[in-house]
Amino acid sequence: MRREIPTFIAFFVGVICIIQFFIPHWPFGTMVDTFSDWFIILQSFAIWLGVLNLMKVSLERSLSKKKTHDRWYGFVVVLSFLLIAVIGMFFSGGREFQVPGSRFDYLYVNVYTPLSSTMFAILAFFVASASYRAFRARSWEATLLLAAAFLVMLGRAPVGDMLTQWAPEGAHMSDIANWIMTYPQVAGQRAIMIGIALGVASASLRLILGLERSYLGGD
Amino acid sequence: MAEPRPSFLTRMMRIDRRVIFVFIGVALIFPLFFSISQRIQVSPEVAMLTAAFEKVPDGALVLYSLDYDPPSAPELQPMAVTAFKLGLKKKFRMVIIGLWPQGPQQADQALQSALRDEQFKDLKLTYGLDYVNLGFQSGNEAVIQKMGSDIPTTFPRDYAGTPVAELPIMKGIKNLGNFDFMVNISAGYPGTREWVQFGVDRFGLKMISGSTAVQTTEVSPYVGRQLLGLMGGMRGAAEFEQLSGFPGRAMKFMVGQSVAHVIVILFIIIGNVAYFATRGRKE
Amino acid sequence: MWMDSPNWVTFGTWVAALLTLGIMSFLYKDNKVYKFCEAVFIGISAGYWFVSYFWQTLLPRLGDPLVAGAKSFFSGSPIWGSLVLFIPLGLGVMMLLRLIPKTGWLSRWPLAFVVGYTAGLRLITFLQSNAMTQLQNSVQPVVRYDAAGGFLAWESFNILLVTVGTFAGLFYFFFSKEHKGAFGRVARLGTWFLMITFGAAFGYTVMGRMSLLIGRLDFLLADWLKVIG
Amino acid sequence: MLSGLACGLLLACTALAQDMPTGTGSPDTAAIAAPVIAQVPPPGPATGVTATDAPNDDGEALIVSWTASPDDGAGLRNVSSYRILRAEAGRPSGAPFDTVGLATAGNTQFIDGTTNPGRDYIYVVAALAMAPTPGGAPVEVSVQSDPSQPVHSRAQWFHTGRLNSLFAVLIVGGAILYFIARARSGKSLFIRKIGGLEAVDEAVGRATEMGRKIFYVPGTQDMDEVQTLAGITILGRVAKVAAEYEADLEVPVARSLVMVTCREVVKEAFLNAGRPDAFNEEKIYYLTDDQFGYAAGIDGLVMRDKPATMFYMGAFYAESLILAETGNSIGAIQIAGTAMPAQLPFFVAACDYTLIGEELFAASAYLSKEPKLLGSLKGQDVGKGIILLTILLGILLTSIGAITLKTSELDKLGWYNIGQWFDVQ
Repeated sequence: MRREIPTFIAFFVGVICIIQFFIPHWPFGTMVDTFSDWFIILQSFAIWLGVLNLMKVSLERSLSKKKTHDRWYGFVVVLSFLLIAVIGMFFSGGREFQVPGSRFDYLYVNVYTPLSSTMFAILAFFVASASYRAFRARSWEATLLLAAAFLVMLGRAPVGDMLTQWAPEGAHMSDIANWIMTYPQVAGQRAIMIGIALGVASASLRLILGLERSYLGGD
Repeated sequence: MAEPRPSFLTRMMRIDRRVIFVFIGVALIFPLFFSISQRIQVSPEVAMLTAAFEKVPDGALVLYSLDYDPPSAPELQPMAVTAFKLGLKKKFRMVIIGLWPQGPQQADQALQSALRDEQFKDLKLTYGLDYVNLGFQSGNEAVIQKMGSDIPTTFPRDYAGTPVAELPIMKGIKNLGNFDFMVNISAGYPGTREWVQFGVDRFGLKMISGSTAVQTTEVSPYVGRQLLGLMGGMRGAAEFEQLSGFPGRAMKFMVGQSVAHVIVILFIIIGNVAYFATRGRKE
Repeated sequence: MWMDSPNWVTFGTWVAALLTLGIMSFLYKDNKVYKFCEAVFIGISAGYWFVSYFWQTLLPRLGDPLVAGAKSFFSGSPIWGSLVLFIPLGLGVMMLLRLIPKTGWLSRWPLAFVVGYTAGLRLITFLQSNAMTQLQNSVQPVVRYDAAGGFLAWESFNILLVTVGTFAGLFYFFFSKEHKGAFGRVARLGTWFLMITFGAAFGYTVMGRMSLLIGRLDFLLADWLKVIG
Repeated sequence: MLSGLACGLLLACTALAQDMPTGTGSPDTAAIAAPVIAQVPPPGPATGVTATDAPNDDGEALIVSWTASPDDGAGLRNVSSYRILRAEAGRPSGAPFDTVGLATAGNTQFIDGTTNPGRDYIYVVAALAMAPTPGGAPVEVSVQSDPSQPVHSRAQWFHTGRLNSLFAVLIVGGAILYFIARARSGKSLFIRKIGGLEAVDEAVGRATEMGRKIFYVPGTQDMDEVQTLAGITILGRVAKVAAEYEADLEVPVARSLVMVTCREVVKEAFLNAGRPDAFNEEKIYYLTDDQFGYAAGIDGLVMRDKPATMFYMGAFYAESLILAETGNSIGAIQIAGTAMPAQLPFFVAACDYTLIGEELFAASAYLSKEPKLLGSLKGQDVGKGIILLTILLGILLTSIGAITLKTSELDKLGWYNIGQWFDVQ
C-alpha cells in the first residue's frame, strides 16, 4: 500500500490535468485550478521542512565537538534567518511586510539585494574566464564552438563593425553575427527543443502511468 | 631542483583566471570615471521605438509596467529612467504597475532619478494627478487578463494603500483599452511576451518594450505588428538615450561594457595563438 | 519614516557595500569574509522566502479561507468550499510527518500529487510549445521569392541551411540507432550545428553579463564612495 | 450624427459615468434628457449588435460583435472607444445595464468573459466620444446601439482548436506505450552510447580513489519541473554506483520537496546496492530556496570540500555557470545535464561532459537498462521520425506551392502550407 496509493494519486492527478486541456467543460478546468492552488500551498508547507533542516544542520555544525575553525558560521546562518524571519513575521506590519519603508524591506534592500545582485554580477568574471578556457581550437567541434562564439561576440561589439568597414553593406561584422544567430543557431536550437519535447512527454507518461516510480523510494 | 620555467607561450595558455578577473574589473571601472560616450549606430528597433514615443500626443494616458528586480536593474533601469524622462517631457499621465514584486520599487527610483534631470528641475509633479504607482499584483498573465476587463478591481489600492477611487488620475480608467500607449520593461516571465499575448493581442494595447539582452532574441519576432519598438540590453538602452536626447547612465556604461567585451575577445585570441604556437613546436 | 533618516540610509549603504565586497572577495580565493557573507546570504534568503511564502501563500490561500469557513460554519452557511482545503492541509501535514521517521513514508502522498500534476501539465505544454510550434516554424518553402515573384537565391540557401541543420540535429538525438555509416555522418553534422548553436548563444550573452557587474560597481563608486556622479 | 438620432437610439451625455442608468418604461430604447453640452455633436451609433457563444470554453464567455459607428475612423472621426453594456434578459424592467468592458475605436468585437452559463443576456454597445468643455475636464458623449437578441453562453465538451494536440499526444504517447509493451515482451533493444553517462562509473571511481566527495546537484528548481524528476532518477543510479564504490556522496538541494524525494531515492539505491547501513540522511540537505543564495552556498562548499566529481542534472538558470566555473577551478570532473536551452552553452563550455536536452531524459532509461524504460526511448525515436517526415513533407509541399504560385509567403500558399495544421491554441 505504501506505493500503490501514491501511484494512483499521481495517475489520477496527471490524467485530470491532461483531460482539462481538451475538455473545457466543468469540472476539469476548475479541478486543475484547484490542484495548482494546492501545489502552491504544499510548497509553502515544504519550506518549513527545508528551514527546519537548515537550522538543524547549521546548529549541529556549530555545536559539534569537532573543533573545526569554521564551525561558527552555522550560528551566522541561524541568526540571519531568525533576524529576517522574526522581523518579517512580527515587526513589519503583517501582510504589508513588503511595503517600502517596512523593516523587512530595509533588510531586503540593504542585505538581500546586494548579496544576490553581486552573486549574479560575478557571472561577468566567470563568463570571461570560461570563454578564455573553453574556446580553443582543440578539435573540429571545438573550433566550430569557438568560431561561432568569436564571430557573434565581435559582431556585438562596436569594434567588430569598425574592423569590417571595408566590407560591402550587409557583410559587416554585426550582419555576420546576426546571420549566425538567425540561421545556423536557430537550426540547432530547433533540434534541441523538439528533442526536449519528446523527452518530457515520454518521462511524463512514464510517471503518470507509474512505470517510473523511483521517486517514491522503496517499500 | 625547480622545474624549468614554462615558456611564455605555455604560460599564456594557462593564465590564472584571477588575472582575467583583474582585467575585466579594470575595464569596467575605469570608464565610469569619465564622461566619455561613444556614438553608437542605432538599430532599427530602437529607432522605431523612439519614433513611436514621439507620435504619442502630449498629455496622453500611458501605462508603465516594470517587470524586473534589482539584479537586472543595470540593464533595465537606464531604460526606465529615459522612458520616464520622455514621459515627463511629453506631460504624459503615467500609471505605473509591476508584475514582479520589486517592479514598483524600481519604478519609483527610476522616476525619482528622471526628475533629477536638469530639464525637470522646476517641474511640479502631483501624485495621483500626474502619475500614480499602483504597485504589484501577483498572478502573472492573469493580472493582464483582469486588467483587460477591469483595472479598479485588479488594483483596488495603490502602492501606498490609497483606494484608487480617491485618485483623480484613475477617474475614467476602466480597462487596458483606455491607455493611449504602454511602456513595458521586462527581465523575463512574466513580461513582454505575456503583455504581447494578453495585452496587445487581446486588448489592442500600443506597446513598446525594453528587454534584457538575453531575452531580446525571444521577443524580437514581435516587433512590427505587436511591438512598436524594442530595445535590448545595455546597448539598446544607450541607443534610446542617444535618440531621445537624454544621455544618461547607459551611454556611460556602454563604454565599459564594450571595453570588457573586447578584453574577453583578446583573451580568446591569446589562448588560441598560444595553443597553436606551442602545438607546432611539439611537433 | 524611520529608515529615511540619513543615519539609517548611510548604515544601510555601508552594510550593502561591505556585503558586496565580501562576495566579490571570493573571486580571489575562499576566505573568512566570504564565508561570513555566504552564511548571512543563506540565512537571509531562506528567511526571505519563508516569510514571503507565509504572508503571500499560506495565509491567503489556506489560512483565510479556513477562517472564513469556520465563521460560516458557526453561522450556518454552506462551507463546502473550505472543506476542500482540508485536502492540501492534510497533504501538507503529511509532508511534515517526514520529520518523524516512522511516518516518513506518508510524505509520498503529497509527492505523488506534485509529480502527477507536473507530469500531466508538462506533457501537453511541451508537445505544444516545443514540438508543434517548432515543427510549424520548420515548414517553409526552401524556394524563396520576393514580392514581385523574383527568385531569391541567398534567402533560399539560408532556409535550406536551417532545414538541414534541424534534420541533422534531430538525427543526433536518435537513441535506438547506432551512429555509424551514413546515419552516423548525418548525426555528426548535427553535432556541428549544435556546437555552432552553443558558441553563438554563449557569445551573444557575454555582453549582457558584463552589464550586471557594472551595476554593482556603479553602486560601490556612486552610492557608497560617492566618487563618481 | 443625424442618422444616429433618426434611428431612435438613446443619446446620453454623462460625465464619465461607470454604469449607465437607463430610463423607466422600455429601458432599452428610452431616451434620457441630456443635461449639458448640446453643441458637441455625438457620434453615430454602432449597429447590428449580436452576441454569440464563445467556442471552446467552460461556458463563461460570449462574443459581442457590432458594425462600427459611421464616425469611427470616418465621418466625424470622433469615436474614441466603445462601451459594452450588459443586462440579464429576465431582469425587472428599469434595472440598469452594467458596463462589462471597453473596446478602443476600430474594434468591432469584445469578449465578455464574465457570463454565467445558462443565463440569457442582452448587450448594448455605446459609441463614446470625448467632448472638450470650456475650462473643464473633457466630457464623455455617448450614443447607444439597439440591444442585441438575448443569448446565453454554453460550455463545450471538446476543444476543437486542440484536435491537432490530441493527435500529437495520441501518436507520441501511442508510440511510446507500444514500444514499452514490446520491450517488456522480451524484444531486445539497441541504445546508442551517451558520452556523459559512460563516464559516471569512472567519475565515481575517481572520487573514491582520491578519497574526496561527490557532489550531486539535482537542478535548482522544484518538483513541478520534469527535469528535476529526471535529475532525481539519475541520482538514484549514481547513488547506487557510489554505494558500491563506497564513495562519499553529498546532495545539497534548493527545494525541500526535492530534498525529501532525494532522500527516498538515495536510501533505496543504497538498499539495492546491499549497503543500507551506509545511508546517511544528513548527506542530503537543504540550503535555501533562493537562486543565488544557493549558488553562494554551493560555491563555498565546493571550495572547502574540493569534491573530486560534480554532477549537475536538472533545470538551471543563470547560476549554471557560477556553479560550473567554481567546480572547474578546483579541478573536479564535472558532468552536467539540462534541458534549459539557454544554459546548455555554459555547461558545454565549463563541464567535461554535458547531456544535451533530450539526453537528460534518456539518461535514466540508459542507466537502468530496464526494458520498459528502453522501450520508451525507442518510442521517442519514432516520434522524432514522424516529426522529421512531417517537416520533410511540409517543406516539399510548400516548396512546390512556392514554385507554382511564385511566392514564398505562407499566407498565400493555401493548402500547400500544411504548417497551419500545427497552430497551437
